[in-house]
Amino acid sequence: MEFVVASSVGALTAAGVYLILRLRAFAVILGLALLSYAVNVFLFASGRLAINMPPILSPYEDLAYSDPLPQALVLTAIVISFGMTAVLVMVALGAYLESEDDRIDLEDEAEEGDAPGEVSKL
Amino acid sequence: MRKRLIPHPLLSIMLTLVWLGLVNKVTLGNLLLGALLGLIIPMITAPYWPDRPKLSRPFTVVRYVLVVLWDIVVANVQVALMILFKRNDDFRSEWVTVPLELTSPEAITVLAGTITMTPGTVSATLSADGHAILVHCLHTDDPEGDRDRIKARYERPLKEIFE
Amino acid sequence: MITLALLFAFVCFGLGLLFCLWRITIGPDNADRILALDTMVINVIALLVLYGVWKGTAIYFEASMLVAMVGFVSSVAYCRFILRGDIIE
Amino acid sequence: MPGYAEILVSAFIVLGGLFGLVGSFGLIKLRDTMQRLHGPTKATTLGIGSVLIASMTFFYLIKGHVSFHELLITLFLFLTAPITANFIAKAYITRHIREQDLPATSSDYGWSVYDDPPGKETEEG
Amino acid sequence: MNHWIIAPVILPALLAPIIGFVMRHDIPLARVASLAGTGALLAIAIGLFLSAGGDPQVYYLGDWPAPFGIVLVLDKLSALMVLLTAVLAMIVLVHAVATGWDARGWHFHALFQFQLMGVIGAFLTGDVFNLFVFFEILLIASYGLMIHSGGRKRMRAGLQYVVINLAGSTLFLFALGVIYAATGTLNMADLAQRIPELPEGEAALVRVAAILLLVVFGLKAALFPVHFWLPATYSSAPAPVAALFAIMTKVGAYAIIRVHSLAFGPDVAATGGMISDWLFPAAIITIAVGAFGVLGARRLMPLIAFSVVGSMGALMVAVSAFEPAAMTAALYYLVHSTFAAAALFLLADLVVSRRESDVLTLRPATVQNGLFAALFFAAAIGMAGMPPLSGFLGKLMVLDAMRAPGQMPWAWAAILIGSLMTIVGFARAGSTLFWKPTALSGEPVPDDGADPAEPAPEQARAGAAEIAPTMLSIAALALVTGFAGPLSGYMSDTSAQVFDRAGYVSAVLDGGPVKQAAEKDKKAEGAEPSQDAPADEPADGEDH
Amino acid sequence: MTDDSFSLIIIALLPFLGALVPGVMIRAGRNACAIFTALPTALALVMLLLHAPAVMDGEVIKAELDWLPQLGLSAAFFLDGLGMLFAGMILGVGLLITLYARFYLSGEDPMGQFYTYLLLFQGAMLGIVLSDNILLLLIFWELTSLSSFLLIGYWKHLPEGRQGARMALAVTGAGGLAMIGGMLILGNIVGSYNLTDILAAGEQIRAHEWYVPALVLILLGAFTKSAQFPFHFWLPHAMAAPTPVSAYLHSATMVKAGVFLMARMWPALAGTPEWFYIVASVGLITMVLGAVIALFKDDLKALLAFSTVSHLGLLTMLLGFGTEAAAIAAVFHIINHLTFKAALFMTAGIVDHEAHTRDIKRLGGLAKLMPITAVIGTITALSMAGIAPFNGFISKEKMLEEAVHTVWWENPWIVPALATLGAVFSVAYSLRFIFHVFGGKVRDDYPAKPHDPPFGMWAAPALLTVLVVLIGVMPFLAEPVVNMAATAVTGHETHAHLKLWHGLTPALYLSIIAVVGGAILLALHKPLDRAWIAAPRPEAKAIFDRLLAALAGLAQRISEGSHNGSMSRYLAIFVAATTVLGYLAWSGSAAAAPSRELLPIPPVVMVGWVLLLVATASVVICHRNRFRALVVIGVIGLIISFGFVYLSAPDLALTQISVETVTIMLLLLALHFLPKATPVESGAARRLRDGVIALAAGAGVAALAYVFMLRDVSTISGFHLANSYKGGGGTNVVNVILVDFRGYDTYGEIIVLGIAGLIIFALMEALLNGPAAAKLRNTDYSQDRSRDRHPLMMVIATRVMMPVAIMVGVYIFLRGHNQPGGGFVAGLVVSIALLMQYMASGFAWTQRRQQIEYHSMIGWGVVIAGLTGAGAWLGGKPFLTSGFDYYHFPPIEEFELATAMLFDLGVFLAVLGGVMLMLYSLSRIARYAGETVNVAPMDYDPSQDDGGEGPGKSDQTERER
Ligand code: NA
Ligand code: NA
Repeated sequence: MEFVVASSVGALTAAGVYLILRLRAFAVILGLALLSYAVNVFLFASGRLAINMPPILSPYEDLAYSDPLPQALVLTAIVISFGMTAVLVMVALGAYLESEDDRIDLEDEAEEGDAPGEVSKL
Repeated sequence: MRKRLIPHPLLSIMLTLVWLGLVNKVTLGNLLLGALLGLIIPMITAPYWPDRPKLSRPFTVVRYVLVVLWDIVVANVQVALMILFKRNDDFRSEWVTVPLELTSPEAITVLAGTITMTPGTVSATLSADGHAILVHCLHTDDPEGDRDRIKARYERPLKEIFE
Repeated sequence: MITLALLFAFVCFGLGLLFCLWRITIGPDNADRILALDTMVINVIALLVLYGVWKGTAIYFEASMLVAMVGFVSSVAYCRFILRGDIIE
Repeated sequence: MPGYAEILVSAFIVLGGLFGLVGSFGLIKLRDTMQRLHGPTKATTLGIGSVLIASMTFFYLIKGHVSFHELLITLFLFLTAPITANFIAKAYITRHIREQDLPATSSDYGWSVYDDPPGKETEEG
Repeated sequence: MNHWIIAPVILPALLAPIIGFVMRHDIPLARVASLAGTGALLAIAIGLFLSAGGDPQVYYLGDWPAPFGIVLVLDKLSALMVLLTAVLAMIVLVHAVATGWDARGWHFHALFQFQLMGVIGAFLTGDVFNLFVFFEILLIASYGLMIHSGGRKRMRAGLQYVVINLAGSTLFLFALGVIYAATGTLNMADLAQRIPELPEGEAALVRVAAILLLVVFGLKAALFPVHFWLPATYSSAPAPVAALFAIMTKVGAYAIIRVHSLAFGPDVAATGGMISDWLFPAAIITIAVGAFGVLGARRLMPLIAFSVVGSMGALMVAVSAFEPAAMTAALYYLVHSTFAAAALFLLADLVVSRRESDVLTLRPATVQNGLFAALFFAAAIGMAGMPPLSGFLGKLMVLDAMRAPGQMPWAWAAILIGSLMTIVGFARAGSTLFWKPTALSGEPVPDDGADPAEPAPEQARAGAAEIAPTMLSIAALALVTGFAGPLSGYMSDTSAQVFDRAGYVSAVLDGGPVKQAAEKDKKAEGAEPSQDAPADEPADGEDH
Repeated sequence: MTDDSFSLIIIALLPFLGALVPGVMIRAGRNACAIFTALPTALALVMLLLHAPAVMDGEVIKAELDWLPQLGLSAAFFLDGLGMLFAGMILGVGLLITLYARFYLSGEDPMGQFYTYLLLFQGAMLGIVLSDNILLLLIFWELTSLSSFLLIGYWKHLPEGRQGARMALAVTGAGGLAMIGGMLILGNIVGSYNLTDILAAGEQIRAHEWYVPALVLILLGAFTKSAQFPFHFWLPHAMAAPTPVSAYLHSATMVKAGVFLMARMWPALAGTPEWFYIVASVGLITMVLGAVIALFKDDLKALLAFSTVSHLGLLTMLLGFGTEAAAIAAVFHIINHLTFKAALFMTAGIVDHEAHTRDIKRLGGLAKLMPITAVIGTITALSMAGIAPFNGFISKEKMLEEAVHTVWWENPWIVPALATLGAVFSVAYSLRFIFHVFGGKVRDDYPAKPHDPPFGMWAAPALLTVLVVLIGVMPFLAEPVVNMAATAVTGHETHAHLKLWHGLTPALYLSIIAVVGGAILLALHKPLDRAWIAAPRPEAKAIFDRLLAALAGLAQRISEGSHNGSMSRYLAIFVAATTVLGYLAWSGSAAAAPSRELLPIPPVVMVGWVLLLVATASVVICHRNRFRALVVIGVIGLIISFGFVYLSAPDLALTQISVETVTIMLLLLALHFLPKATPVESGAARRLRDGVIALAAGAGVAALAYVFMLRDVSTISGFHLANSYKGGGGTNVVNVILVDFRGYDTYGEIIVLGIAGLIIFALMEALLNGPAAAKLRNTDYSQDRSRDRHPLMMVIATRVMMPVAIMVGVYIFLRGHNQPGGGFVAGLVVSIALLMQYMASGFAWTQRRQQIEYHSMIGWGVVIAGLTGAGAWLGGKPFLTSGFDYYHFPPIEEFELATAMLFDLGVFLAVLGGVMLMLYSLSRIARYAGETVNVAPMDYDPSQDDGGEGPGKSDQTERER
């Protein structure tokens, strides 16, 4: 089981990293979504794996429970990354609507009125 | 006034039952809370459901439900057998137009749902004016027969119930 | 006996998931993919319910309930995207 | 634990598994999308229905308490499955089937995926 | 418990939604509320600063004992950072209001207050995961401020800013996962206590966590090689926002100072000198990046942005020593560079908005050219580290502190040569911007036919309220210079406290609410849930 | 503090205090301005002179104020002989320059600014010579660079001024920074930055291994400031400054700062072979080179500038000799050079001012037109040439005397020979100054008709000329001053014997050679000049320009090349660096063996694993087809949620699946406007590189996770399990952690959502009011392949489904504290319920039926959560302290109320409001893009029609704005 979880995290991370290295905003968004899955599972796994021991206390019996803290952390992380993704999507949309394409790279800084020769004027 | 407070009595009852189902424990407190929610939620959502559909003939409703359930079981077995044992080349799929006498949107919806859930048919789309349903039959030798069966077995009782 | 039956059902729905995966991967149409995803959702609900039976707990019920709900909503959204582009026009 | 209960539950579970499997199998076996649409909407519905019945039976007969949860899920699936199928069918039709390849509607208006509803001609713009 | 500790977080957190959701159609009202709130924040910050003289004060949120709940820790360092933030916020806010930046888009004031909440919360927290949460708050608020008022360039730069920081946040979570996996705790004091006691076999995980956190914080602090985002972001952001961002890089620096000296310091066996060994060269190269950027800049805003990068390098060089004298220098330089950057960005706003371009070519002089030139001169010598302003003192302190034989040549060469390149770059920019062009010499003159010596008539003169924030920033530099003695005295107390791990740990872990479960806690830890987890056998847990 | 030290501090501060005056006084007129500029200078000079007797007696006056004790930097001043000499020169000449500038500057020049800069410079200079702390000295040192930058660039309209100023700043600034390094090393060696301590520790310094680096660094500072070869080139270009500035900075004061520093550090640094070979050689070269170049300069000020370079070389060389006699000669020549060179600059300024040219080739015959100026110029130039009986002669004799006794690298000839050569050229250019400017016939083609200036303008040079003559004729008058300073330089008492006539010494012969040779050179000036012009020679300025241009160009290339806006590169570096660093950190220590047993892998998990891996791979493979990628992402979310259920995290499963759905909705909504496909833009090599980085990162993360999952750890969560019910009132420990133990995190998290809502709204407004609006208007985004927008079936189903879904939301909310669920999931469930409604009947229709202020909802959520937390203050408890209790009203069974639920309500509202505001914003954009809005819930309601004729209920559509 541990291997399954670890390799899944690895695969999601690799795919996410590959996608965030693409040139279009949408691919980057997909990549970040995958990375977000990966890190959520990773963080969750830091509490170690347990099967059928959800941390819902039973008043009747003395059961063992999985570690609740990483679960709470992951919940917080999921919510935050949801907000972030929403903003990212909107910013990407905005950037696309304000220009011709949804490239993620900035074009050359040089614009009209720039005199490259000025540098050597010193 | 009553319509404002309880816009959809059936919905309210259903929601109360849903609540009891959710909490999975029938107690007085849960019943009260469920009923309260069953009143409040339809009030909140009433603007999205402006008119109240007419529903009559509870016996017909029960009979209809039983028929449909039976048909679902039969349909499932038939389709399962077809999937498992029929060669792909032997499938004769057909489009069938089912003209509708129903006009109530609720009735049309239930009919379309029923068609989808029952023997070898899927309702694909309505006509733009809502007077016909396009049905896809997985395998049929007699499209007209299928259409008539639908109209007789499902549309007629629905017409009784809703209109 | 129940355990054996459960094992059998697990294998069935597991295989079902793999079939869905196959359809999602090769398509060919996006409608096929949405259909496969929807079927996958149903299989997962079944698995969740069976898991609850196996462990004898109802604690996973909300998950299946929610999966059913969001499965529907997302299938409709995917279809609406194909049909109209804007899903909440 | 009563023996008949166990048998009953097991039977429903096995049945559910079988129907579920067949439904998904249809997904890869059948040739065109419209045909494939039949598998999940039916076979799988019965599959999951059996599973839910098994679960209810299990909790009632073996655990000793009534569970309505499964009914809720059933309700949900029965309400949603036709709608989903309807949408998927439309998504397929609009992309792959020409209007003339479908039977006529029997009224003045065409199928809603191709035709505007009555009075809607003025909408464009 | 001193409830005022949480006040600087809660005040903006309550004010922001009110401004954002109630006053969103009423700019004057929002301005008044925002200014009043920031004023109150400043007062609170001063109060906290004055009360932070002794041992660290701890605020136990939810009345839960540490390390189980979240704590806020007010010590000299966090009090200093909070005060710095509040002062900067006031200056920037006045500028934004006076220049009308706040009205050029929606929700400036709400986002501004949320930004303050995030920054201050990050300074005050004593919990690494909570640090993450507040990083996210300050980041998401900064996304909004960064793209405030929109525009193509800003939007695209904003997109990059969001993306790189989301990648950074992801890495932060990975690091936190490793930390929790290795130590089982999130409280900084508890980490400081547990990490040195971990068995040797766990060192590798701790080391990875330490280095991942270094990258995360380094990203915020614009350290090479994760600084690349900064120039485009800062030079595309609205100027007052860029000025406010002067504190954002410091959050990264603060986090390294706080977390790494508490948990991964050189005296911790697991990490040893590893952090220094990586931080130092990274900081050196950062200085070089800043210097080359300043010297090679063709636009004013990137030039200033690169000077910020360079200043972060100098700051981090001092931090990398993890030693009190150097930390004193680092803290002094931190305060200085915050105001220097703010002054430059605010001034740049006044100038660029009148020149209508930040391209460094000769253009017609603007109105109030002399005043702007003088202010630029002052701010630039501050940033470049020329005497007599605090930048020079700060750099001297850093140089003086960096005496380790392996580091001295590098640190000295980088800082001194970097300063020279910065000076030359600023001199070039300043003389191009402010000295009147003429056709005499073959230098390019704008060919729009206007008399280059005459300012365009329609340019609005900057009023007192518009100039005051810039002047206040420079005045702050002067104060930091003049009171260098007392200030660095405070810094040296602060850095002593930073390295007093035992003091921090005992303040956090030994105080606090009576642990209702003090002994139960022991028991619970003994019956560790994940240790004796039985394999998945059907448990007949029941719904209740 | 004694009166003396107080007065010393006042002296040091007066120019700075005075610098504030001119700006104000200029409104009172130019004379008043000049007078009030002169006042602080004069006052300081008087106060200084009051100390003269004591200093001459060998007393050292000290003053110290604490500044930055941690660093060893204090405002420490001391006044010894050397300081006295220089301070006197600075203030004295400062007064004269103030006077001269009053008449020199034209009415258009901003005089207030000029005097301010001048006083700033004066203060900085004074600070250098009075500092008793080398860090303080460094501060003043750099201040002189800065203030001279302003003075040289004073005439802002002159590009020469701009370039000259920048060059001066670059060169002297660079030297200054080097000097900082040197000084810090000195401080390290001695253990104090106090100058007195350092001067007393000469032995220790010279013996230290860091002596040579310190020496070189400090000399770099001195050489650049004093324009020594090869840094001499900036000085002539600084001549673009107004002449008073040249006279002050570039003859009398600033350029002497380097010489001063060498003299100052003499006891600490001099006397070693390194000192001799570096300092003396550089000085010698500079002296000769400067003199040679001066001869061929036609610009009067350039001639004088190179002459100054040469004389500074002379001084440097003398100090480099390291002997006491040489030091005395140097001190004496400092005084002499000051007198004649300042006067000469002013003379040049007068000529320029009157004749409107400084070009020697256009001058000549001025003796008749401006006799007073001619007398002043001639006398001082003769002194510069080293011709008796003027003071320059005596100091030059002394220089030659020292040169004769100096052996350089075992060669006794080379120094005297070169020194004489320098003297020859010195005579030549001095004579040229006299004969080609004042001599010869009166011309009729001067740009302006020259005549003697008003008294105010020639008074200052005249006074200096008097000194030139006086010291030349009666050199013993200068003896006390020279001794005073030389004693301070050498560190022990000196006895200078200054005489005009020393008898027939070798130096005299060399002097005669110089005069004769100089006269011959002048006679041959024309052919020599032609040869000079024809000869190829390195142009220092051009080299410097090219060097700096290359450096700036390089900087630009490096900087812009590495910050080229390529996000993917930045991210690649980020990921690669993180991976490598992580690996190095990991491999730095050995990991212990696993301590946990592995859990089994049942078949369903295997299936899930395959599903996840295949789906992940497909996202990568098919990411260019954006819609398909989104469908596949749905699979991943489903599997992960399932995994969370399996691994005992039901709350996570609920959250994951609902968040994922909403996220996909959002992406679909955005994709509507975005391109539907991603083009292939990176080549195979790029993709390979990215693939390698990605795989490395993935492998690293996987390995890390695998390793820690195999070990046990003792965590703090035992406390949470133990106290969740008793202290937090809930059995769902995860929820209790969220709303209670770590409620502060949750508070932060809903604020993140609230901010997200704000940003999205603000962004939408910005877009609809920016250039994007036009694009939205003009682009057809519709891909409506289907004509039914709001199908009847969907609408009807939703009427039942939505209330049920809301019910589920309420249920999940209410039970969250004890069972899986809670405010966040509930918020999302209700959002999804509303989404259903929106998809069924459209956003606008739904929105119009029921106006919900999503803005306010977020605000309320955040405020409710915050106030719930703050409510604890009422009980004197910390923020977010929760309270809960159980209530029982028969016949209803017992139930629990907890403040945590109120907090959770805040969470619920913020989530719901946030999601809805996002949808609202996107929907507004869509409507702006031309989307029409329906007024009926469904496309067509067949129950409403009358046989298909006439408009149905849904036919009216309207368009937003
Ligand atoms: Na929860
Ligand atoms: Na509590």
